[in-house]
Amino acid sequence: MIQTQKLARGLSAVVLATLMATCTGSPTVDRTDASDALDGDPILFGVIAPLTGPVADAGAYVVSGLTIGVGKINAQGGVCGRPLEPIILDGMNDPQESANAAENLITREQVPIIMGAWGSSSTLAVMPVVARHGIPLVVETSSSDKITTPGTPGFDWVHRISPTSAMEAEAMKPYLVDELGMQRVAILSVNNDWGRGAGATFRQAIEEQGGQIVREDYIDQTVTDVLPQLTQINGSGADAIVMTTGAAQIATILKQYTELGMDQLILTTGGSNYPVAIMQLASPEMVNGTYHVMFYVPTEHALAGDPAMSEWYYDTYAENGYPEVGLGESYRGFDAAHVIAQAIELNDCSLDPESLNQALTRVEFAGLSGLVRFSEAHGHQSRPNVYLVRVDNGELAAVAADPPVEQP
Amino acid sequence: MVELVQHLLNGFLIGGIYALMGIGLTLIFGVMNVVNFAHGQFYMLGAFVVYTVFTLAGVPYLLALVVAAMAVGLLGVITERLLLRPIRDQPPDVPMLATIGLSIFLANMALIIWDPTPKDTGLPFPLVGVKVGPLTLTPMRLFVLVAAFVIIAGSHLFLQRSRMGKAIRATFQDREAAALMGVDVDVVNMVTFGWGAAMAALAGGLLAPIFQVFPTMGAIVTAKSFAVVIVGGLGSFPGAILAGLLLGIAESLGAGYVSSGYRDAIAFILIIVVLVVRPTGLLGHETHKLA
Amino acid sequence: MLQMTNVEVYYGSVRALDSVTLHVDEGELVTLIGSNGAGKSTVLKTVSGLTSPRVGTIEFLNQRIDDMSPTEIVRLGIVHCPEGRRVFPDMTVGENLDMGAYTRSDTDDIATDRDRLLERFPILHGRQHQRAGDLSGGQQQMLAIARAVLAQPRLLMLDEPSLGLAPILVEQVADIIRELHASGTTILLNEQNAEMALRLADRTYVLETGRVTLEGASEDLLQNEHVRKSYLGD
Amino acid sequence: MAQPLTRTSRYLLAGLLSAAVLLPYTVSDQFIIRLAIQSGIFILLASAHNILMKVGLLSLGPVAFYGLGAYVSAILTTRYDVPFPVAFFAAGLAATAAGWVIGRLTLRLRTAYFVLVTLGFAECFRLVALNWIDMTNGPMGITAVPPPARWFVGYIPYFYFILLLVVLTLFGLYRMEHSTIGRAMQAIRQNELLAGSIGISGFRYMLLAALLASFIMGLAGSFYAHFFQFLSPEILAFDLTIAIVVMVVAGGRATLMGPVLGAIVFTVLPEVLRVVQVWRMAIFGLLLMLMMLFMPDGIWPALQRLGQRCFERVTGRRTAAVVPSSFGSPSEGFAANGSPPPVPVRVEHEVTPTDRSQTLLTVERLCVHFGGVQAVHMVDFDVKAGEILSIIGPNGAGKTTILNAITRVGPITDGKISHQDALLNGLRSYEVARCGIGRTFQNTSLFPDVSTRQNLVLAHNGLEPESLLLNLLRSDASVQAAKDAEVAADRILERTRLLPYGASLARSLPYGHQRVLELGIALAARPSLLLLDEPAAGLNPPEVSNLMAMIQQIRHEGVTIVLVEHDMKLVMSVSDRIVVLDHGRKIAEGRPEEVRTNQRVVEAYLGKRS
Repeated sequence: MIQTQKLARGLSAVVLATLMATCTGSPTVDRTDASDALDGDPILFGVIAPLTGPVADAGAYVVSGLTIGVGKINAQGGVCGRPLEPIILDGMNDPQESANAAENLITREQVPIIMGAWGSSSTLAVMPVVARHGIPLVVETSSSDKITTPGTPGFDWVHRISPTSAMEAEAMKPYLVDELGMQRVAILSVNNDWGRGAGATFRQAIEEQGGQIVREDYIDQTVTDVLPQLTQINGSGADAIVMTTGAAQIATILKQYTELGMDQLILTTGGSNYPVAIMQLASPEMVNGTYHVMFYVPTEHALAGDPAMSEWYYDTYAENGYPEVGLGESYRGFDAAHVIAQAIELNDCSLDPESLNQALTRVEFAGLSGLVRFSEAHGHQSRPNVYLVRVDNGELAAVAADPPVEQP
Repeated sequence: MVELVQHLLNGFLIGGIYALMGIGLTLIFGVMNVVNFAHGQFYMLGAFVVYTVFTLAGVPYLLALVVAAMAVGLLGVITERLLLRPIRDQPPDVPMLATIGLSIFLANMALIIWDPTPKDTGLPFPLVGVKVGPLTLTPMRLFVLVAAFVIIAGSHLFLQRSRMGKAIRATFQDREAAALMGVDVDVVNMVTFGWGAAMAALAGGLLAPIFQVFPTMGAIVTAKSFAVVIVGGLGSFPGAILAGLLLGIAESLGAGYVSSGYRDAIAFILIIVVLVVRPTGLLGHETHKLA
Repeated sequence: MLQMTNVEVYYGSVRALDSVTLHVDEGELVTLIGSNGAGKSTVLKTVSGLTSPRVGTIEFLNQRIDDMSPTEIVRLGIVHCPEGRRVFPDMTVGENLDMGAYTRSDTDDIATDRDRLLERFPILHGRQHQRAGDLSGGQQQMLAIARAVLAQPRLLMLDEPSLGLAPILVEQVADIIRELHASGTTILLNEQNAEMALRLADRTYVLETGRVTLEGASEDLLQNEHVRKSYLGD
Repeated sequence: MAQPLTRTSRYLLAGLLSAAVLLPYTVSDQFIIRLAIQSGIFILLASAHNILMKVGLLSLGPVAFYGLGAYVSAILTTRYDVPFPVAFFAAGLAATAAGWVIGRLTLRLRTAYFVLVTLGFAECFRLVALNWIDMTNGPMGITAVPPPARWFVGYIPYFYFILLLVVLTLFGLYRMEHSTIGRAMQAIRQNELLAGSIGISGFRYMLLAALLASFIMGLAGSFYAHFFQFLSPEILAFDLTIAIVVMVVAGGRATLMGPVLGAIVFTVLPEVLRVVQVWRMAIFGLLLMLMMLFMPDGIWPALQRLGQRCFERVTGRRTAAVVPSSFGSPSEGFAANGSPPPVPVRVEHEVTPTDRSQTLLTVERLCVHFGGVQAVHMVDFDVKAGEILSIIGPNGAGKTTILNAITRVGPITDGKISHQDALLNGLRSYEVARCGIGRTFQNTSLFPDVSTRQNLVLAHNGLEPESLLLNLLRSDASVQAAKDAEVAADRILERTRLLPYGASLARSLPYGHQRVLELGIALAARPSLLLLDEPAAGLNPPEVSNLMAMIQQIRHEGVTIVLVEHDMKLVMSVSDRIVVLDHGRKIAEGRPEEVRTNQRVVEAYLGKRS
């Protein structure tokens, strides 16, 4: 009893002390070591990614690509002779958490620019915060068209590398019905902004080409049992299934697809699903003959915005011991780091957010996912490459690309 | 029609696992009066242990299941001893919040230990469907269902026949009187919590080859288990089995015919409807009954 | 057999027993009388280990038991039949008896003891598979006593066995206790019905506000002025 | 309880308030202001959730009302261009309406059933927000939710807005706590059954609590939407529910300041824990477990204890102890040495002593069945005004079941129970109590965690009219009601001779005193008919004769009494008439001397030796 009271007192003291610490001192956050070769104060930039929670894996992949990117930049002399250094905060892919992380990065860490925040809801919640403080935001993953719709709070400060679902569907439009023969299509996607957005745009693209959507299912990210949906799809006479969700859930769906002995054509969208990851999570046979929409194909270096860099990236990624399944998502962080570095240099090494925001519109970077450039005309939106990849015997082959490969 | 039968079959298969989860939870609630929010995390840990032992270390699957049950059961015993026993006499929200803390802790420790990447355990039994007429059945799912019911039946026998089982039921009904009969109530609590945790771990281990293994897989399972326990009636074994199957089938039909988006609502709508109509659950008792 | 010496028990900061010294010899029927809140139940709870004394010692068969757990104490042969019947309502009568024999491992003897016991408690006969919670109050009290007896107690402690029972049942309970005593069981009886207790017991302790204020042979106390006034209502 | 604030706490409060008001001018760090605003939102949520805790309910559905408020406000302003003030109140009202519907459906449930059904509702709300795309825009969320007004630029206007809301809410809750309503809520939390028997409707106060809580949560939701300017279904996530519950429980449930402190600590703590990166949530979970282990009643009570100890150490004074100095002797309060003085119990009640021939209560063909068991079968009897009627019979004969049926605590399967001309069958237990029917319970039933005096205050308070507005405004009527309750409590303390124990916690009273206090509680509710369930159980002869005197005294004051009792000495000496039950049926009825010699009664109940 007395022991308990002592401990209770101790614990409350700890809590109070930590409280005081936040109110007076600045929190230390993890800073990846800047290259020792460089002198001068590091140039900080903020990163908001989901490090915990249901999509912590995706956050980890983006951060691994970012780390490789920052390492490469610093090894090549840094930015304006100073090392680049990300301050990474966990947004948990939760709007409120992400917004708090943004506020923290801006007001406490004084970063001039932020990359984030993975999911569209989180990004949309961060946007009013960056707008309030006038800090540019580089978006590497989110796909909601609202992010780059004029009138959304923070629109003026957003620069997005990843394509919207509409851009993706538009790029794939010529192939879906005519080339792949998708006549009666079922959509089975994750019930979030990403899955819903892709579902709507692909439905439109398929219907415009004369195809028909026979069923549309949106499942929670945590759902593991899709037998009911697949049973219905099987009974609906569908000849193809379009899926937009993470690699793990796609693998689960493929397993149950195999269980039911189904034979519909499979197309995954969203650009994050590296087929090798799906193979690892299901089995290579199950992935055979499936199609995937990708923005960067890690094994097809020739198709990348910069083939040599793609090759280097692929090797470095493996050398660093990052899980192979993350390759499909990690390139986003790599490209974003370079975009930020280039913007600072284009801004004559000034870290003034206002002019940095202007400088971003002048960025032209041949990245892993194609040529990244944001112009006012494009609505703060870059236009990455989109590939249609088919898997045969464990090998990835791009059967279509948009735009056709161009050299920078 | 064929689809309907297939839905019923699918629902039955998943319902068996729901029942298994529900029974573990109902046991813990019945004996200890603790609403265990970490139940889904025990399920998650069971899956991770199977992944580590079966997939990484190459131990046979059945043995891996036993290891999972024992390891997580032990964790349950430790949890009872260190976390729940000291706050046994507090109002019920205190142990409830403590298990919520535990669930957050376990999920995030798994994230650190096994990293957030989803894992595939590989298959101990074929997953390729066997056509039975127009229906499809897979050996793996059949094994899961049979195993679930063997575990449930075993637990029931254990509670009804064994000395420890009777002690558990006696403690459930009157803690102090049981102590005066020579029942070591502390041991009963540890066994109960460990047993419940082990059942959750077995469910996780059984489903691991069919699904993926990842740190946040437990959250939804906790919610489903609550639905099973409440709908069946707190503390009721047959109720949990009935409610598990009911939920499995209702979800399959709902997801098939109504809406995928609202599928997870079915569990909660079931809770609401059952409790508004019958406030003690389907087979619940005015006084909680463990039989 | 049982020796309590200078025992003090506290609930929080409240003293429930104040330097209580008492003893029970083999084969005796000893009773505690006193008002509610005088500490009678606390004495039994302290002996059976449900509460522990802050000061003083308790010995049973020359062995210290004041720091033992209830389980260990039951195994030594002290069986406490608690106040308020306390059968396991959702178990059958048979299972309740099984719980009585929880600490015993002599399976065959348990069965014969059980049969013999059912003869002695005809009220339970033929109800083996009935839910204990469905029994009437009197039947439950008999079951509670039978359950305790099946544990083969060396010392049986009965806490308020007549509490809340109809007069006719109080008589039956008294008969049972008398029989148990006659068959050689050592009993420590805690009884609020002082008249019945004094009639049954060899020796009696009077507890008031956590202290033993009087002790002696029951027939002597029956004549005591204070006892007659305070506890017999004369 | 209702003591005014001490001077120290007044200064402390004024200091805290001015510190809060000046915060934006003393702290330049925008991040802290933002956290302060979020703490404000959470203070509203936690304090609202705490209202339910005050009536003893643990809900896992607070986000449903918060989320509903946010969505209503966001949809009204973005889609229908409704001005913010209108949307703000609409959000509160919509949440209140939802609270009313859900409350009516769920408030009859208790314990884990209630906890999980509220969780179910919250999840259903989330799934609707997620899937009703046409209205809520689903997972894509609602963007560009406008600020409350054009001049809401930066954080400072939001800060003062939320500060105003918080101050108003806390002030209202403080007023409520010290009002008739607050006392009734306390009674319900401590002992809902007993509260019902003295005229306090558990259901109605729980519903009131639910309505208040959902209104505040709805407003908080609206504020959130316009502050964040983006709204998605994540606002309804279970994690947020956990956060709110943690704030209340870890802060200190059912205290005023606990949730405030909890909200601040648990808004700031996750931000502090960013230091540890991926370990953040694991450590959060660990801290939560430790907190439950070592501060199960919360941070605020722990701090209070700490503060009190420091105060004592500094001043060398001891604050008044609430526990009695000794365990209490049975003769204190009662007469020592077995010569009880006449017990001057006096009850004031509105009913004038009536003519003995008038029938007060009629029980006709009463049947109560539990499953297949006929606990009471076709029992008829009546109670005449001013008499003492005893009901006796073996255990399980159905005596308590009849009392429960009359007071509507238990079920009636068939038959009619009427009081004067009113039928009691359709009433609820608090309504029966308000007809002037009081009772005691077989197992000691009090409000265990408040003082003896407060027990009586709560009981007297039960019959007062409840008007939230009057209470919040502290009208003359409500102030008078509080005074009356205090006076009445003191009078009963004096008359039951419990005055020396007035400040003791009820649970620490000796058993005999607890039984007297029970009687006092029943009397404080001013009954005209009093049902006593085995009042003498466990009392010794002097105490019983004391009780006998009390019962007779109460009857002299004009209260009719129905007595269920095993102590034949008591029954035979005080009763005017006796009803004998066996196996749920009436086997005899008559004057004591008739019953005593009735052959069936002797066989079934009394035994030959009596």
